[in-house]
Amino acid sequence: MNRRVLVQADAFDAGAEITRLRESSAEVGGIATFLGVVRDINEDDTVSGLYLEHYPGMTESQIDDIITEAASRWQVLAATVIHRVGALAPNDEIVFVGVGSRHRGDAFDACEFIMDFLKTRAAFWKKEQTTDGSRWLTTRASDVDAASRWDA
Amino acid sequence: MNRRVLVQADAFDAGAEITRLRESSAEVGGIATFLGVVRDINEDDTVSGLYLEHYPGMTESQIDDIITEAASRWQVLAATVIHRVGALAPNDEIVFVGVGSRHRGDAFDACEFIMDFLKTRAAFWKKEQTTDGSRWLTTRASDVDAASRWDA
Amino acid sequence: MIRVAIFASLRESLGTGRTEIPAGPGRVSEVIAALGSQHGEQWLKTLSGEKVLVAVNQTMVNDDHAVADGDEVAFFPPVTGG
Amino acid sequence: MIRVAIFASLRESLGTGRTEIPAGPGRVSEVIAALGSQHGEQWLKTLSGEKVLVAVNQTMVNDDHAVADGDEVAFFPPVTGG
Repeated sequence: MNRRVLVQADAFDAGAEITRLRESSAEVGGIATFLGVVRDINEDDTVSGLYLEHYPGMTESQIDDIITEAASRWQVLAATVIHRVGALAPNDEIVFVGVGSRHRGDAFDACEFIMDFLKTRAAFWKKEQTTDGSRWLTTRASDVDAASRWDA
Repeated sequence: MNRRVLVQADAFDAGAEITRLRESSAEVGGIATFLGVVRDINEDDTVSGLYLEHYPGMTESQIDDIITEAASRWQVLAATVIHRVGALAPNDEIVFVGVGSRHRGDAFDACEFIMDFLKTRAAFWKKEQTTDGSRWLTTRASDVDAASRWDA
Repeated sequence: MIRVAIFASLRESLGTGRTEIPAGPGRVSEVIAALGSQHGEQWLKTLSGEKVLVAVNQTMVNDDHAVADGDEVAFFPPVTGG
Repeated sequence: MIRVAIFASLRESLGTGRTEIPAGPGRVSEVIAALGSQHGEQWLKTLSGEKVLVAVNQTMVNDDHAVADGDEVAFFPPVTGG
């Protein structure tokens, strides 16, 4: 399996990542991707910026483990996870997950699984700047629920 | 809702389509996409090419209906479907579906729903050229199953 | 005049994707019968096939659906897109 | 020497993201106690918080996990990535 895990401050190009997934193997029949974008509205406040912190080394190895778990559940030919850290502004891309597989069902499931686990199992912390000041975000119940539905 | 439906012979650029979905609304927090690629192997034969036929007018309006149905089930801010027709070679992209939504769960579900219904409810027909000659493909039971799970 | 469109494997079997018949048949089943009279037994057999799908004016219908002058009737096999 | 890393809201509360303590404490709970002695009551209270997560050498562990000379012990709040 081709895997690519990047935690970086720099912007990235989702289109180039899709091309890379396509070219990873002639067996790839489908690529499912998710791109997360910083929204300017969150829970009724106006978000002016986001700051993301991670645990260098641990975060990357947690993402590796999440990909390994996904590949044990579904047919995964290639998986890419890119997560930005540092200061981000509204409309910046924040996360990209892409999975190439022979079949679309595997690509979709593995991609969504990786996203759900990134939200709840990888060492990232978000601090939001709003018009009311800044605050560290807490884990969302809906994200915990999304991850736990894969437990079955 | 922004919708974009294209049935065309020309290649397309998945990255540019993601950018367009991102820019469709400041509310877009997540974009789920699927890119289908012509594989060179199908059911033990070696595929040398694919020919796709559609029913101009009807196919596009069926895709419109599928998007409308998806948007009635999930929060959809923007949806793009591009499907190629005519002669395609292995590794050519064949279909792109992208959905932008506030939340990732809606984006994933709507994207997968649209793909499943494209496979079973839109007027496209595939003819495969293999080393054994050419043949029109028949609907796959697995595709019918994938679409019917949304009936609940 | 009723316009007739035929797609994919059916088009290849019958050797044409477009034809027309004079107005008259009031239902899809009668359009098939008229095409059989006009083009021969193979058309009747092919278009009556169990898995053949029918659209009138680009909307999927059953064999007993009404057909009127100026309508477009299309015949095609199960779809295989995506 | 035991290296200590502190992240996010905990780092901001305590005013530092990195410190170290002499080898000696044999468990995470004893590392917390030693940090309390070294830096004061606020550290003890903050690092003993119910929702505080702990990793030893970048692997998530419980408070009774063993700690050895040269280990890296990290404290952080629940994660919010993606």
